[in-house]
Amino acid sequence: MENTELHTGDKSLKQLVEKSVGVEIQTCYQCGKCTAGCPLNEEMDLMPNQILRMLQAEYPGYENEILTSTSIWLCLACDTCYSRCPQEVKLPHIMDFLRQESVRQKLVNPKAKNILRFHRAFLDEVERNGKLNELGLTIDYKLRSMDLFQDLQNAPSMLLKGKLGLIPHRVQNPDEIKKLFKKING
Amino acid sequence: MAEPFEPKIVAFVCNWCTYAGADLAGTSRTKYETNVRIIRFPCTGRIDFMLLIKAFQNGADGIIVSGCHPNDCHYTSGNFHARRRWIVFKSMLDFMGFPTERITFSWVSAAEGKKWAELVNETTDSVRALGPFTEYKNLDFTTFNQMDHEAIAR
Amino acid sequence: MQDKAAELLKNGTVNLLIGFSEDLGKRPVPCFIETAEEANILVFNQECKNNLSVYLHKKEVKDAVKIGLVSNIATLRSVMQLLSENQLWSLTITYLTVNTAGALVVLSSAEELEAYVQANFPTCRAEDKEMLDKLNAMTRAERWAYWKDQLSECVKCYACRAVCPMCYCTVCTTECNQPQWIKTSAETSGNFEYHTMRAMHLGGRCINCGECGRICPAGIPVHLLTAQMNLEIEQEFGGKTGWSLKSEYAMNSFKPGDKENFIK
Amino acid sequence: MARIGVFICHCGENISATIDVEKVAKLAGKLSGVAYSVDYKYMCSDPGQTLIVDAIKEHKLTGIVVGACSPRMHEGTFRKAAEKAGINPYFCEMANIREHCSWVHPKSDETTRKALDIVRTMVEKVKNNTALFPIKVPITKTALVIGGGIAGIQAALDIANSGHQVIMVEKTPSIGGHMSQLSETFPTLDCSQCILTPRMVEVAQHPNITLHTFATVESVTGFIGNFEVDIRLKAKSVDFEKCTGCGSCWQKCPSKKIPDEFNAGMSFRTAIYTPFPQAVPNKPVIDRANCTWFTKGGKCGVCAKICPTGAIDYNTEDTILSVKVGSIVTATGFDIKHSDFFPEYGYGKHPDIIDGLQFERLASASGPTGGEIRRPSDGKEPETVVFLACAGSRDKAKGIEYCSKICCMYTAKHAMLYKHKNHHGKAHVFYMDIRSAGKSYDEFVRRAIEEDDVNYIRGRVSKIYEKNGKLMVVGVDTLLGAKPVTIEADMVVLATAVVANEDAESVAQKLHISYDKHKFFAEAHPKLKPVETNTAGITLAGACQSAKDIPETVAQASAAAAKTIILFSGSELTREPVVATVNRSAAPVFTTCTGCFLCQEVCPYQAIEREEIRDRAGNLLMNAAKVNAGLCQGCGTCVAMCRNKSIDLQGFSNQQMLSEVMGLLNEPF
Amino acid sequence: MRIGYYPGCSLQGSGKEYSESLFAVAEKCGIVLEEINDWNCCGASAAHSLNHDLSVALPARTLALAEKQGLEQILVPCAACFGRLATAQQELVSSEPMRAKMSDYLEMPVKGTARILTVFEFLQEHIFPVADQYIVNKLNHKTACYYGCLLSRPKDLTRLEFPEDPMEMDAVMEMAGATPIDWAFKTECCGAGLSVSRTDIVAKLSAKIVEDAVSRGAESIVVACPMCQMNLDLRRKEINKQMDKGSDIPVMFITQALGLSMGLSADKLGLNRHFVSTGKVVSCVGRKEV
Repeated sequence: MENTELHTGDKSLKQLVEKSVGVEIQTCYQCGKCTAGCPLNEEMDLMPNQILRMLQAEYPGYENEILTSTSIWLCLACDTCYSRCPQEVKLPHIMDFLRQESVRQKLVNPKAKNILRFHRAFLDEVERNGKLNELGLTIDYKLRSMDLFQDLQNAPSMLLKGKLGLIPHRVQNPDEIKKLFKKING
Repeated sequence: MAEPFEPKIVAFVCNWCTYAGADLAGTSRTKYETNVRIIRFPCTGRIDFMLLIKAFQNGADGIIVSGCHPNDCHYTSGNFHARRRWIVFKSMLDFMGFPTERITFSWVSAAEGKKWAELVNETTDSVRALGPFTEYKNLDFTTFNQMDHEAIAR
Repeated sequence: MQDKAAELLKNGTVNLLIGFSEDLGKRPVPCFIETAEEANILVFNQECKNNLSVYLHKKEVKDAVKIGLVSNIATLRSVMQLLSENQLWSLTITYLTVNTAGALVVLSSAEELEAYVQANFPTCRAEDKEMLDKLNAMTRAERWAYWKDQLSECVKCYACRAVCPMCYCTVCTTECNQPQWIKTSAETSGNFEYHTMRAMHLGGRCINCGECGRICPAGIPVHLLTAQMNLEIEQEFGGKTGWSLKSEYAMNSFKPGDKENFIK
Repeated sequence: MARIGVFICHCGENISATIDVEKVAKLAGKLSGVAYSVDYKYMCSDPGQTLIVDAIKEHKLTGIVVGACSPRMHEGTFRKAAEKAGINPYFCEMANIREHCSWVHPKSDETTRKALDIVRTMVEKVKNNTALFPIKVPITKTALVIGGGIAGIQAALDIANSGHQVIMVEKTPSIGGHMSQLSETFPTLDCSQCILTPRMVEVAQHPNITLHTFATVESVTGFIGNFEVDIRLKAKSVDFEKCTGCGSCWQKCPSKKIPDEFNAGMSFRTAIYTPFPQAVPNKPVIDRANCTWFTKGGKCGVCAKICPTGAIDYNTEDTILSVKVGSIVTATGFDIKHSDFFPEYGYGKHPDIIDGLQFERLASASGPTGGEIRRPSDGKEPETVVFLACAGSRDKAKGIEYCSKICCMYTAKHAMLYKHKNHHGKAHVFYMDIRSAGKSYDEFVRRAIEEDDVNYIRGRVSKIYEKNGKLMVVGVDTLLGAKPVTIEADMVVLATAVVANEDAESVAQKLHISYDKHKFFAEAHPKLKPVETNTAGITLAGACQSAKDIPETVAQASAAAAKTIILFSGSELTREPVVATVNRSAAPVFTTCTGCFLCQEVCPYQAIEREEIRDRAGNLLMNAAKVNAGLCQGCGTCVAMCRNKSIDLQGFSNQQMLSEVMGLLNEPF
Repeated sequence: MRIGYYPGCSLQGSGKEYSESLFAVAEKCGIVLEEINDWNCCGASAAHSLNHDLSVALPARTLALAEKQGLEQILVPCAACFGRLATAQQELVSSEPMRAKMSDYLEMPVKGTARILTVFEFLQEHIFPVADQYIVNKLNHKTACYYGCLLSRPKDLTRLEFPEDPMEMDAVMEMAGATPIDWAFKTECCGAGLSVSRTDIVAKLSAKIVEDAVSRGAESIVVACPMCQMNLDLRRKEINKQMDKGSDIPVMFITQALGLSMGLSADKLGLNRHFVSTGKVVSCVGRKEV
């Protein structure tokens, strides 16, 4: 998997997935077991097996529909689908790729923006300190999501219980991590 | 050369797959080059490497060896044994400096008349490009230094 | 070793002992001993390179049935290979050798033999390796020229065959005249034919003792052909010659997954 | 000195259109050893053949080459002609100048030259041909049938009814196999035992059938027509001569808690037992692994005390019975996966998640519930039953990619049976595809859906778990836009995958027949030899080859029987003489074979044997390879393997092949 | 044999008591854990969601450091961290190009050959053999062992014998004198990944889990993942809203439970850091059999 070097070019989304994730989309025979077992199937707008089917079919418009879906963001990578898939399709990896592709093509579903914000906040926090500090993360995320009150009621008690350190943990040389991020994000 | 060189190519094939494949090419009237002559064996397993040497010694410019695809052997495993034999034989010849590209190995099934025709054409073209197989004849007639120059020149 | 040999001959464990003695030129040469008294002429040193196992095919030796064999590791290896090819069944052999520590080792059963050989298994001889690398580094045309040059010297004296413990066929392909497989005359093409045939028949069986090359009056390094074969076969299919008592001959077995990138 | 005749055929226009046949015939006539050469419009026609016959006689020809079509076409025809003319048919060779020349090349000198080359090549070959004679192999006209299921039963009866002797070996105490466990059979819903038991009895009473139950095949040697088989007769501990099958022993046997194989583990049996009431033979054996007498060393002995005829004998031992048979029908059947094979369905820890065979027993009148569908856990009538097709089948992750074929049909049957017995119950079937391609099969499935109102849901089930006494079946309906559905069931029936018996591999190795990666036995050709195996004389019947339903199994069994009867129809077996031979000569040489036996490994048919050559005094002089003409199929791999050319292949000898090469490449003019 | 230790961020924050109890138990059994010097965050779900290379690079750095430190096995208690490290390792080991690429990114060599221990494997191999001599209390109560996703799946990483019905924690709890119940949601996902961004979903998923455990008579839930613990504990208010009647069933780390049975103080084990009181479990120490 080396999706960072990926250039869409004239490749279809299906081909991109197969190249970067190294799975054969065609092996899925649509038994739906992934959907049946998915803990989030009630929340999803596109079911896992539907996404695979759409990739297989390659009808015009489907690529957009997939990349703008909330499902790809809701996937928790809990591996339930993959561990039960009779055809051993690595769905979680496909979802990872679709997320990244959806960001790259700026097609992220508004409903999923918060999830993306959280991930971004998370990575920025890591980029800053090399380690994650939940307090920093929470505050950062709140600011991004502008949803200031959700969760804040927990913060004080967490502090009390010593679950939120006020002094952030750091790696010895944070620049080293920053450099790493730079290299990878190019 | 005045007229273009027409190589002599001998094909060692098994009776059940490739020979039948060549028959199919015939019944479906698929046209191909006239340079190949077929010798029929019951199985690729029967093909003695000595016969290949003999063929070259007696003036063949190229050789095709072909039989059933893996797992299709009429005798279950003859082609597997043959495959091993060719792996070793090929590297043997290569080590002795023999131009192994003059031997083409292939699997052609009884259903692959078309593949047979293509195989014959491709092989004929490539051997034609290689030119007449003089090295072997030269073994007995030219002097070494001459030979060396030729060899290194090529 | 002399004492041990004498003992074996005396107590009848061995009727005939094949070993080395020094000739006037002080080179060790093969010798055949039938009585304990003669045992004192035995020598064994680094110079004892001959692969004496070749004599095990001789009628006189076979008649003696109980054989003592003074062996270097190569000799032991070839015996292993021969046993795996169902040869020597009529003989009971006692092997005398000297281990790396310089101590005398006596092996009186095939199992002991196998254990010892596997414990002291030799690697490809350095000088051979060197030559092979040199040859493999050449262009193919150069190799062709090299072998042509070499083989044109061959006079088909068949010394290489005579000295080879693996060449035990009662009638060799070269003698088959119905049909005549190998040109009898010593033309280079015929020589090429003969040596290709020999290498193919020995590949995966030869134990690289190098006797054939050493013996060649024309100084042709024929042993390199089989040495190369063995390397290729070992890489491609695994298994070592003269390693085990049960046949692991690469050329009469196969794996469905053997490479076929060269097959159209 | 060879006198070869060459006969060039025009094949109407087929050959003469692109090849100058007259020229070929003319030049061929000049070849050394050719005494006569001619071309003719249709060599295969009667006048054509007469022409050949006359020529052979008139010109005293020693061999002929017919330049015409492919030998795969007319070799037989012309060899007959040669024979008719009084020469050995194997002195006739075909030069294929049609398929390999006239049809694939344009009219040109080149094409004509190639035709001549082909003819010359064959002339050189035929010069080196030798007279060959078909190999006659005697036949022991007794068949061995391994397995006493419906496949074995059908094959045995067919062979026996043709008047030949049959020996049947069955490893369990009774014949009947899986079919005897079934309740009703699709697509007619007739009772399985009602149609099977008469056949079982017929086998037992048939004068031509010797039945060995509680027996296994120990070893098989020999070859077609001449197999020697050792059969292990397991110690029954009961003397069938004395036993009347009165049953008092198994009524009184104290160890009563042994899971009953026949009822798929849903009831118990005793240590001395017959598998089921209609068992054939209906006499008990002692299951020593579970009998107190054997486990507790001589304690108990109740059955011996109770037996009115004194038939019980604890001291009997396994015995080996050696028999000679001419052919073997392999009908060893199949097994199924059980519910413990499914992690996502609870590793079999829920008693109410059962497999298909268990459902059969529940539905069967002779079953543990007397035919009432009650769930194993509490004996309640299930109100909702979920059936899972493709349980384990078509599941690469579980190592079973193939379709088990029978599940679609028996699942429909199960759903139906359930609905018929529990009218108010609800039946759901999770399926991926419905495969009902068989005579009135699809109608049957439709009936389940339309008349019996079975709810078919297209999708797989991801998980089953138990919650307050219900089984929560978590699945999906892919026909409703992939709607997740969870069904609260009282019982779940898994249509588990059909798999090979666990001893399949060892059986195959004893018989020297090949098997696929799933341990199902391999047929000789997937289309044209679906019943034969690679070992001549051994045939396959039933599910040991691949998953099959009853009609298919019976059909194949009869086919296997037919193959056997054909083999037995003659007193001897005639085979093409294209076989390998190891040279032999007078003492002291005996043979050039050095007895390295490296050839043994390459032979796919175990046709190469060791011969010990001894002198008059009986001293072993040498070991040499010897080809068993009965087993050899003539591939010639051993020939190419042999370093000193001690093995040769008749019809494709070294001399012949080399002559072809030489002849082909050395043009006389 | 040295045992390396990778705490991961949560075990320094919300999951503090996990590391506290782990160390307490290890210490009790005389086992030393060597923390990897200057380890960094594994990237969690964020990294693999947004940037594959990053999701390998972050764990790779830690693995490289561990190699530098000469650690041949590393204990990674946090399920999420384990998942990421193990996945990254798989890619490193299976692909030479990937190794090269990462070494280049990190400017230090990385092989990824160290053995990464799940907390289960650690308990199995290092605590089990010696445990019984330290166990003094019986935690007489019914407990539901909750494994979650990342410690059960995928099985080629977690190496569980029964990935759909694991028994590793159950065995530990039995050793601690408790009675593990057989329940259906052992390996269901609690939704941790969305804990902050979609608390609503997380509450729903977690509710199912708590409900099933309670309905089967469990008096405690035992976990081995800080995410699961935080969700089921910290989010209990939201969770209770999703259930017909709420529950105050405590959610402990396996190491806390084990610690209790070894007679370690609630304080030492961080049992006071929970939102849902763990008093019940503490009190059932020495209670008569259930």
